[in-house]
Amino acid sequence: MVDIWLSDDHELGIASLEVPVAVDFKDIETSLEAYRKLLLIRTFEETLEALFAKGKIPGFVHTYIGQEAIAVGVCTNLRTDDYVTSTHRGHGHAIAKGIDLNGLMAEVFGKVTGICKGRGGSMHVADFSKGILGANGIVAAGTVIAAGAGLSIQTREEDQVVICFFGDGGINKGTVHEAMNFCSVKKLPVVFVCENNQYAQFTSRKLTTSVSDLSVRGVAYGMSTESVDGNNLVEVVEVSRRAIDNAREGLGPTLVVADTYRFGGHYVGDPQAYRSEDEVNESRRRDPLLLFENYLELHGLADSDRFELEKETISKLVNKAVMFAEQSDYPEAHTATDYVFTDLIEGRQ
Amino acid sequence: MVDIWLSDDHELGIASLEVPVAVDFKDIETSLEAYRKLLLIRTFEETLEALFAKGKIPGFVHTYIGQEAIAVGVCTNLRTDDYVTSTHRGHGHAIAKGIDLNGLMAEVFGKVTGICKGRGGSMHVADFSKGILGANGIVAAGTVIAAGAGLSIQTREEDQVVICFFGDGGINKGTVHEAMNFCSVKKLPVVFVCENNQYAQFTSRKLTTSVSDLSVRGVAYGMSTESVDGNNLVEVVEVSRRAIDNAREGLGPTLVVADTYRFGGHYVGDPQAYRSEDEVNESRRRDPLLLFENYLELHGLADSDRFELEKETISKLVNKAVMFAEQSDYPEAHTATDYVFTDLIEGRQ
Amino acid sequence: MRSISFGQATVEATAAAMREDDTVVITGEDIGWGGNFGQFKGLLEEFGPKRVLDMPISEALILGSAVGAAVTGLRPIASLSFVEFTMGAMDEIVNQAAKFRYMFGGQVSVPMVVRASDGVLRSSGPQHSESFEAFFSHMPGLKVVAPSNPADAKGLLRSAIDDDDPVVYLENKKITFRRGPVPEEDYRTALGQASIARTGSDVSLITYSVMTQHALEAAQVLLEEHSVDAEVVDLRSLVPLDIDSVLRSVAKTRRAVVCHEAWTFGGFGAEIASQINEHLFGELAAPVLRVGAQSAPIAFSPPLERALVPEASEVVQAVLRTVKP
Amino acid sequence: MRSISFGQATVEATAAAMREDDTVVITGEDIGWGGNFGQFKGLLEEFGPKRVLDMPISEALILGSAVGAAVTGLRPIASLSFVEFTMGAMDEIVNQAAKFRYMFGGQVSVPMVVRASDGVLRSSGPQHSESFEAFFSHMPGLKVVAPSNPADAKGLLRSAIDDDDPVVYLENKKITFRRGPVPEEDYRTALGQASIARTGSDVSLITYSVMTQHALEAAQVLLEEHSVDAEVVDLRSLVPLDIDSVLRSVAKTRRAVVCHEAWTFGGFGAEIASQINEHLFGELAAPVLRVGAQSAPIAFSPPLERALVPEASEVVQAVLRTVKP
Ligand SMILES: Cc1ncc(C[n+]2csc(CCOP(=O)(O)OP(=O)(O)O)c2C)c(N)n1
Ligand SMILES: Cc1ncc(C[n+]2csc(CCOP(=O)(O)OP(=O)(O)O)c2C)c(N)n1
Ligand SMILES: [Mg+2]
Ligand SMILES: [Mg+2]
Repeated sequence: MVDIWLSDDHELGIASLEVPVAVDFKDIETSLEAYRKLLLIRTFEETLEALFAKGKIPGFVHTYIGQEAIAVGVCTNLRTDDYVTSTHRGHGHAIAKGIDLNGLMAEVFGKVTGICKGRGGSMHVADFSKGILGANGIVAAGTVIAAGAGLSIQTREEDQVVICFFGDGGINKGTVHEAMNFCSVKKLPVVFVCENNQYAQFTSRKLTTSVSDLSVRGVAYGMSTESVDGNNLVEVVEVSRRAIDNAREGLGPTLVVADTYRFGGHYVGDPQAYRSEDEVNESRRRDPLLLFENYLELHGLADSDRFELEKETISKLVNKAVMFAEQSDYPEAHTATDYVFTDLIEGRQ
Repeated sequence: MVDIWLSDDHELGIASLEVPVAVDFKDIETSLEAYRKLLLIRTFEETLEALFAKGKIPGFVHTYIGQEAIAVGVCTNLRTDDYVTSTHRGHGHAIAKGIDLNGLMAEVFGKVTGICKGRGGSMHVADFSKGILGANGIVAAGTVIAAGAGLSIQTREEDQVVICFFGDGGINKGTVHEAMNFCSVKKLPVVFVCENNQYAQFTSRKLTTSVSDLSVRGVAYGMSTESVDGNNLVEVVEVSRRAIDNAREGLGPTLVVADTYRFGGHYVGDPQAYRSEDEVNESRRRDPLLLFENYLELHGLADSDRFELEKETISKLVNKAVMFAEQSDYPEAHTATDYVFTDLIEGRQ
Repeated sequence: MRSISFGQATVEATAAAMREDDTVVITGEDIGWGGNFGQFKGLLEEFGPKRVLDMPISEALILGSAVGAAVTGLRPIASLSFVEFTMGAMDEIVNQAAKFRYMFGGQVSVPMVVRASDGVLRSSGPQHSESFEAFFSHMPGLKVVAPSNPADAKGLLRSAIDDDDPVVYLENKKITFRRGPVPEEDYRTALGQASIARTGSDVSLITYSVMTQHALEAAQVLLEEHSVDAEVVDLRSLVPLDIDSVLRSVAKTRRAVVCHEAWTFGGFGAEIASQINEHLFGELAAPVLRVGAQSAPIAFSPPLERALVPEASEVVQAVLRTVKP
Repeated sequence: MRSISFGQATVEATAAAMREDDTVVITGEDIGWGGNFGQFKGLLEEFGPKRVLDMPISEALILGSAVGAAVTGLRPIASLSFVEFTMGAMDEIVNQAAKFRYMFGGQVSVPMVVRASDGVLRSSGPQHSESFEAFFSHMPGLKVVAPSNPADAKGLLRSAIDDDDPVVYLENKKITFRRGPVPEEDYRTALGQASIARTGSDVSLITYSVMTQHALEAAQVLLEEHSVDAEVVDLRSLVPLDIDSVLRSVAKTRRAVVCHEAWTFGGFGAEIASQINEHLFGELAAPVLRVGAQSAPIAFSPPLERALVPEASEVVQAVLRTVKP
């Protein structure tokens, strides 16, 4: 049943796409750009699933499939010098914020051409030149790091903003509390985006979280709060733009709760005994990609031929990245202790 | 100005004493018992101040003067087998919950007859036989410990309750968030009592806390919340009884915010440059002891002669405790590693 | 004897303890589904959600509530799937669990077990690959257990749950799935008793957890290829530390290599090496060497990971430096 | 030269850094009022509340936000008044600050300083008296500094703030108020260079922080009462570790006692002792001894506290065991 993951105020289907639409989303190029980003994330992740099954990817991989509209919608409003902090499920955020695709793919392969030179892997993709302060293997670690980036902006008297992505499972970590209180006290330019995908690993949110409307958590800090259908790109753009504008203008932080659903397992290979196939299939009816395709068609911005064309382009891009990664070398063993410090350390073994 | 520390709904003076009064507080013995507890804490703490000035107390001491009505009011509703977790400012909670006075005093002296055999000192007074799970030198550490005691009660299917005392400074620790969420999810019998004494060490709450009404923090967890004038004993008894009854009946946790004021410095010897003498003097007009004396007089339960009599009795009690502590021995050096483990550990240096 | 996995062996120990004693409960994230390493499989089904609790992602709460529960009548087993997550609960482990008994003058004991998976497993990356036993063993008031095989895993966990003090039970990821002979019956393996995993006369390999396995492999290679007969001392618990067994072995072989997967620098091996050197001064034929990880977070990329963390070949090399200087 | 306190010396270093570089900010609880040990006195007045931030009681936030600020253009100094409070921020220190540079492949540096007061001071009790340098120095990616006197405190802090890596700066409570000669001008003392606090020929006392003071006292007693001439090597920083100076001294004296206030068991002294033993095998005239605290939380009661934690007399006794076995 789909209603397990939609708050009461979201309707099933495409009806909810009829929210006030930002000017630029009547613009074909803006719209297609967003569509390409959605596609790019989807294709990247599906490609990883296939590669993982073939044993080409070390470690474990958490895919963002089903949640693409959140990262793309939010990041559409960002400048390159804005920051995002991310989670263990970070490829989508990184792509939406503009990470180099080859570097990202090579990183997930553990190659020396990876954006983190193979040191981090899937759970630690980052691109500081694009303001991507890192995916992070510790749940909700990004919240306090985001607060620090916000403090840095305020101290430097810049007008950047920080987006802090975190999950519905992460919301119960103490760091969320400490970060939100501080950002609110100091009116820091931080937007907390809670990706409410209904699960934390194999555990339904209901078992572990005391409130069903997560946005009430923001109220406790005197913060603005917003709830949004996270599968509806246009709505995410709108809602997050308000929050981002407020942050940029010095009005302080907002908590945005974006309802969504994780189509895949917690990690690639997860047997998913904790939920029914029906539930997953039902959720796919609200695939953010389909919803946005519907939107584009409805507004006469694109048709299915166009979709096919874009899909081909994106596929090529991703395949090129795979080629790049596959042809790259692994880092050399003797470099294993590089980058521990900025300078050499004597006396260590 | 006194209004810096009273929420809008508390009136200055004794007017607010006219809340509905519990039956037993028309009872003279119950009332005098509470009065004695208030006095005992006050006298104990003032005695410590004097002893500290004379160099008789090692370490540092945080006194509870001005906040007595909270501990006494809350603990009036408790059974011996109920639990409390406490803070660095824990003497009041311990006395209200029935700790042995000699053992408490000797502990603060660091004597072997102390309740913790001198290992803990002022910041770690505990009496597990009375359900006092310890004062604690780590701010808000008691919150998660209280959650565990609550879980234990629920698992054992008992009808005990846990009171978790913590401060307005402590409310910003991540542990508060984690504990409240969990207690609310599991409907654990835990009452969180936030002693809002306006300061955390030398820092006004306004500088560090995002909301002025602290009770809103409980709302974020779907918890019941209450605000109470923490200097008004009768009101504290009433409000905390509701919360305690609910907890005992399995209706889950409550956050009680008790507004009060710390008459003394953060620790004995604190020069208190961060606040004005006026502010402190003003606050003393709402001394919980005076307010309760007014109440007793108003209801014809006691008069000033009686107050004097009680004061003398209590003074003697405290002096006896001082004598006991002074005449006790320090622990012997060769016992310094006793109580690390329940059994001996070989191979350690 | 039947062969079962390390993880399964711990399930047996836990189930036995839970059957015997109603106050034993398990708390942790996603343990109802069996745990990342199958180490809780079937326990929810047998004991129900009141004794097998799926917790919020709140590590401080998980550990802190274990302390609160332990001093009010339960014997909680608090599980954090990766040892790195203990870092979000260090106050509760170091300042609370470890100190409660002492700072309250022996009024209470704190019978709880902290379970966590440590070590390197196939590119888990820099926040899911480390070994922190040096942190826990330095902290007075904590016992620290690090089994190397399924049979010990079962017996030591049973003892850890029995124990009235907080025990940090560290299960290395690489060996969690490995199988070995495990008695069916319920039994306990005492904390503080090293086992001589292999007797030998030329050099003592002092080790624990996964490195015991590597050391045994190394011993095989040393014998076959270098005619060096190594003794392998598996500590099993670091606190209590069975230093007598260590010294006895080294007094006999006069050579020692201390091995663990954790970083060498400041690692637990330094404690062992220091004690050997102090107590057997003048009796050693070679310096005590240490084999451990190089000082870097554990990288994701397979060749880097392998370069950082020692296995049997590094042990062999160290022994050769010791026996043929 | 004028004499100022250790705390005041750190104020001078901080003020100099803040005057030179607008991106240096300080965050901590109650630092606006000067800090528990006067180590921030006057800084709020000079630099204002935008650069001297009184933080909520949120240690994870204080450390985590320092990481976020450090990778986005600031050079934060995050202060936790007692080192025990770092336990509430260990994820941020160990899993974030220490790993950011490495796990992101050198894309960023993390120029931040963690300041914390450690050690025993007049019955501060079991949650306010400890020394955790063994935790920090085991963790790759952290530098660790532990000055022993006001002049070093000033120069080392200046270097720590300059440093592009996270530096844990540990200031012992017993010496924070002590005075000593400190140059007025702005200067830096390099991390990773031990100082020979006293030259001697019979035994090397390897130490740091407050124990350097105790070792110097002990050296005096040893000379006057036992005709033993001790050399005192003050490490100043543990990471980087100036092992060369240590080995040079011990190679000369052939005897070493490693001293710190932290628990001996699993303490940093074990690392030093292990390295000495390994590198100077066969050249030592006596076993390397360690002087540190006994394994217990630090008790409140004065005689227990004194029994647990070493001072000069324990150093003297250890040296005598070394020179006159
Ligand atoms: C501090 C910490 N605790 C536990 C984990 C293990 N873990 C990884 S992802 C995850 C669930 C996170 O759930 P949520 O925040 O909802 O994010 P989602 O996976 O749904 O995107 C858990 C428990 C972790 N990585 N870090
Ligand atoms: C985790 C932690 N951080 C900081 C401190 C230092 N400290 C001791 S008391 C205190 C203020 C506590 O304020 P509040 O919770 O309001 O309690 P109050 O002192 O007012 O009773 C602080 C910051 C501590 N003991 N523990
Ligand atoms: Mg989720
Ligand atoms: Mg307060």
